[in-house]
Amino acid sequence: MKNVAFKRPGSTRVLPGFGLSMGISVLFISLVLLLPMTGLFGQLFELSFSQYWAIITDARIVASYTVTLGAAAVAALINAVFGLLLAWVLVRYEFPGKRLLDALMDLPFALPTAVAGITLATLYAGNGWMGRLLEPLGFQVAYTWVGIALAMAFTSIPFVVRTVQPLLEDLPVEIDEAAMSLGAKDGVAFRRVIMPYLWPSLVTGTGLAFVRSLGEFGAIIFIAGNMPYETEITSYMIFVRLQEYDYAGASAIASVVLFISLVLLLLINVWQGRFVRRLHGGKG
Amino acid sequence: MSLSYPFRRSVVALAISAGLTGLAGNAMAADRELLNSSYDIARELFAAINPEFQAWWQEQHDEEVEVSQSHGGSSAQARAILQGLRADVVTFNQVTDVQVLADAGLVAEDWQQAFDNNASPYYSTTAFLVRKGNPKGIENWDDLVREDVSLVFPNPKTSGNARYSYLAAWGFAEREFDGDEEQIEEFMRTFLRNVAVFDTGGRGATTSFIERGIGDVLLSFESEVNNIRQEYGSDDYEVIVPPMSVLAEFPVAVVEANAERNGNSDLAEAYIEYLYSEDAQRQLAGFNYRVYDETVVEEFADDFPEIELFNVEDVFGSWDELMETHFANNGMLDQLQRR
Amino acid sequence: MRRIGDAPLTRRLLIGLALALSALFLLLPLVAIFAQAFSQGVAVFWSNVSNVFTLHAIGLTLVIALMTIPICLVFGVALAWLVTRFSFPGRRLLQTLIDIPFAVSPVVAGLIYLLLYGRNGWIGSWLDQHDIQLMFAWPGILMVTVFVTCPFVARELIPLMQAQGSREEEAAVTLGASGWTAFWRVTLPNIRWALMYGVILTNARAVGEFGAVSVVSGAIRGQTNTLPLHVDQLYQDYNTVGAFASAALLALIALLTLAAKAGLEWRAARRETRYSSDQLPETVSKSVPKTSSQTPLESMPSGQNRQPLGGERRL
Amino acid sequence: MSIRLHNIAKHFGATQALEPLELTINEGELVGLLGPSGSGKTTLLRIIAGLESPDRTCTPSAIYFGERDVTQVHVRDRRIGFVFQHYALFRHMSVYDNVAFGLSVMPRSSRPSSAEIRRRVFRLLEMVKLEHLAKRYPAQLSGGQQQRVSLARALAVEPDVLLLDEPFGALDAKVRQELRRWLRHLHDELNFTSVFVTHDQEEALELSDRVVVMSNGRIEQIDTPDTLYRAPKNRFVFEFLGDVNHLEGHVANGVLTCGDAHVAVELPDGHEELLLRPHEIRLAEAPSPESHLPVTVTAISPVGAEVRVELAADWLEAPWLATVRHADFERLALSRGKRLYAHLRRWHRFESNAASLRSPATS
Repeated sequence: MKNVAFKRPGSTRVLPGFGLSMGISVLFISLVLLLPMTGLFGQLFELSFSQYWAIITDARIVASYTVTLGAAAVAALINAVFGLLLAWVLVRYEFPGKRLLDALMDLPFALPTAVAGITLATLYAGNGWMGRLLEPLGFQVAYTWVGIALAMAFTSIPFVVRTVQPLLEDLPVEIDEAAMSLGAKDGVAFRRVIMPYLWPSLVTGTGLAFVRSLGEFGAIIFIAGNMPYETEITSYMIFVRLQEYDYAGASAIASVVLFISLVLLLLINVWQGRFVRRLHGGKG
Repeated sequence: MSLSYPFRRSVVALAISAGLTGLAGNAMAADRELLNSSYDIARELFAAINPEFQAWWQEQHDEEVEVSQSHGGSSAQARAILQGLRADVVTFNQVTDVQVLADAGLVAEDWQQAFDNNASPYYSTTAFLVRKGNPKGIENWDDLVREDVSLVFPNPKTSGNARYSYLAAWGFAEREFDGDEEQIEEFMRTFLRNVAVFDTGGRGATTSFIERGIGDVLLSFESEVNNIRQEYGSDDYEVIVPPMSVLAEFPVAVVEANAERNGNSDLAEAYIEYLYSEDAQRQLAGFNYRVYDETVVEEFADDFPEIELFNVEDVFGSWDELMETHFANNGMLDQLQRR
Repeated sequence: MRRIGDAPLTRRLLIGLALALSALFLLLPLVAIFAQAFSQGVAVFWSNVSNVFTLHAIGLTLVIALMTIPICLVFGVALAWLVTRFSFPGRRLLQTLIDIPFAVSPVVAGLIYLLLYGRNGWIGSWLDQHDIQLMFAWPGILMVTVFVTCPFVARELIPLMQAQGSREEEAAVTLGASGWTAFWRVTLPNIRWALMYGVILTNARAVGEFGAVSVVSGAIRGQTNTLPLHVDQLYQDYNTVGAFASAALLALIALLTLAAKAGLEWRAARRETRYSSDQLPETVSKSVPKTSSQTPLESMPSGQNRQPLGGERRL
Repeated sequence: MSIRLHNIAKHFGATQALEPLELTINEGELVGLLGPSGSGKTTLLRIIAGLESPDRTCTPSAIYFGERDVTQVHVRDRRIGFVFQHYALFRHMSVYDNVAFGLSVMPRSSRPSSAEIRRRVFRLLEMVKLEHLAKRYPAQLSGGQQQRVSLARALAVEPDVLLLDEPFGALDAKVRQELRRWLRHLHDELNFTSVFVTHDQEEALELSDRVVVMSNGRIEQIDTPDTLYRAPKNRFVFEFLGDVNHLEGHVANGVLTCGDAHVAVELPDGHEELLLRPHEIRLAEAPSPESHLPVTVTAISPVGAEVRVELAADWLEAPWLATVRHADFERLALSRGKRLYAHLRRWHRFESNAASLRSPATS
């Protein structure tokens, strides 16, 4: 990989290491990320388009998209609110146990998803600590899509907190002071002054959380109940296809999830680029 | 945990060195090593049988061997072998999963003839686990389609034992309605609608039934419902074996391609033969599997009620056929569950 | 002190809400794991943990994590350097590509490796002919673990290095430093903490990965069984206490990791308050009162009796 | 609206940022708070704004805007306009929205109609000469333009008092100069009470009606720029307000001796330190009986109407800075390395906070 190939007229690189870092990055991305993907596409090419289309538009699979997307959307929404609250509290206030709370935020990252799944199912089943409280109120969590959304929210909460937190930390005090000195009440100031600063990170974090939720499997199957058309998630349908030795079918469904996820990630990256450019006057 | 620091450190060191030896090969040292790939609830079973086999082999051949175990869903295990897991023998709970290996040429085509009883050293059937005192009065398959009964068994698509539950119910209906397809399908539709939770595997279903308190009946292998009852308290649950049910074979085979490569052909053969020995059969019966060895059958006669067992192939034709009609994508199962 | 949302009522309400929700949502599951693990007493817990197969699983898990980290580190740093220090066509695409592991369900991740390197895959069949086994052996576990964890270091570094800009490295290069020297002496000290955090996240994920590893490991006890797989097996085996004992171990590793991270952040925060005063612009100063002096020396009256810096107190 | 501060003090932890102080600022006045870093000037400004609260001591403190006691009033209700050093513009809002912000967040009952808001915003933008940039975002403006937006935004809510924290600190010299004049003009036109913080004595002296000189959390002196410059109350004020040359030596029989230099002074015997402004040094080619201060020119820089000359001598600890008129510069034919004699027009000395201004014994 010669750096000459990428040189634009009139730009010279002051810093060294372009070739080396480009080499490592491209090699790694090719070998670790892209090459294995060929396995997936290799399977896809075994299908004709009509077969492919039939698999991915099967009524039960479509129902699983609905369940997955719906629950992921609810989870992302919960996380947007809850994550924002946590990030705010962690950045803005001092209180006993703050450090502990901060550390707790990474727990869902660190906990194996299967363990999280079993534990959540234990807690929210009708005879679990939480289920015992909620079910008499007519609120069933385990084995409904609420449980799915809950498990998704659990595994993806760090994405929101950890993306919003640094931005909130870097928000200059003067912005608050300026808003207050102009007579704005807390609510108005938060909505009209602070939120606009946080939007990019909140959307990014929520988007990442959503994408993560789409692919989640281990944490969900235990609490989902897996009723056909009602609580079957797409990852589970992939799993079922695998059990049937139907690699092509599994790959076809996986390709749909992958496509949605990648498009979302790309949108997030592009949108973030735009936003940053506006705030920094075209230099971003 | 009130461990002193040096002790803790030694545990970590021990664990890491164990991991490093793991990278190099086996955790134990033995002359030869046999890998048995098995279904996921057979861990304790083979943990009990393997040492006895190792001792027996040592006695016979003066060679120290080690049997390693790999457990997982039967299909997942077969898939792993297809993709290169170098198991020497398979001890599965699904005939189809061994057949897949045979189709790929890893297992001899006539594997069912290689050992006695369709290459199935032990068998079981589908039975019911109900709550104490059998409050819903469950006795037979037609009790399961009552409106007030809710069932727990895993998804037949992902779990072998649930496939047997489905087939057993179908077999019952076939007899009951004398082959009237409409009535059979209606029966099956109700049967499936009564399921409260479809877990991915037997373990999940058990958890739902026992720990979450969901459903009135748990359907599983007779061996497993008995194990569960022993595990979770004989007083709280009862095992009901219906008068008619399906014969569930536990097929075994030598994965010849791998065994040859590993130089384990003799060992693999002997291992499977050993499962037919009286000692092994006694162990198996102890784990609530039905066996063929007559001495052992007599010893355990009280534990296994005599019922009518029908053979899957007799009712449904070949396994390939029935997988295609019932469990394939858009097969009968999917149609029955369609809304 | 006086910022938006600092009214005592709002403050207490929000803190209370955050604590209550976190306790229910995050802390309770953790407590439940330990409660299950110790439900039959410490002795049972201990006998489960000190079981030879459990020890092996712990060891394998830690060794895999230790091997994953340097790989992810080199890649993460190289990629971050590439996309933050140079501009070239396809930069944004590269940045999106590294997010692939986030977008791929772990089971699918394992599957695609299996399809490629397994006996029937086009690389795998060649490997099989040459008797090289990657899948169902530790290299396979390592490969999928690297796949799943590789975005973390890069994702931590990129925003930071973007914010810092390349001026300091440029300065070093104009002073005659070689590329390596500039990197070791200038870049690395600046990104040290983010790097550590990336490593910690990588470690946490590497230790806990289940879905992808379960597909390629074969779960051979005493050989390729990692701790999360071990948890699953014990659970399948009706050994609930054993499963949760191992799960508690994993949670413990997670907690230790998090504690390490909190410790690092604390040190970093201390460093920052100590050195920030004349480096950071006023706008970055935090809500804690601290000394900061923004007055550039040259704008002071020339004959003035210069005061020592760092005096003026501001919020 | 006048501002009256009574018994205001402030601690941050163990550090005392402000000693208890009293201060009254008259209606319509433009007052500069001047002092070095750490003198407490910004803290004082922020206390006036309500961004900081004064210490609660046993003797109650109070802040009055006119007759209104605002001690307990939150910043958002104090009706102040605050201009931040780094402008603190809302980056996601256009210039128009920034200026309109204060009006648009008023409670519905007192909020002007949107047409009225529009009219007022454009009037302000006209005033700061930015009406053509109303649709731009802050990141697209220069520093000086941003500061003008910031000022317009603060004025939009028609505050009782305008407070500015180092308003020109981050701008380059030329823009700073321009904005200063423009602010003075604006202040005179609109006639509100303004307080601004600066560490630049030139800025304070040029802009303010009165200057409050602060150091170490204390007010050193409050006076008009003119008085302040001519009659500093203490050595700190004197030194802070301009360039200072030091002459240290021993006085015996009315003659101060320092190495081989000596000058006649009317002072009692003992150790003395004299302070001199650059323009209080006169250069000549010969010594006089009263003054024998040989110096060498080490640097020359013509600045505006004067020439700044740096002088060194082995009897001086630090070089002196003198200013000479261009006429003298030519007459003396100054060049680097030229040896000359310094004469003192005037000198100052301070004994423990008391000021004294004297001329040399004979002049």
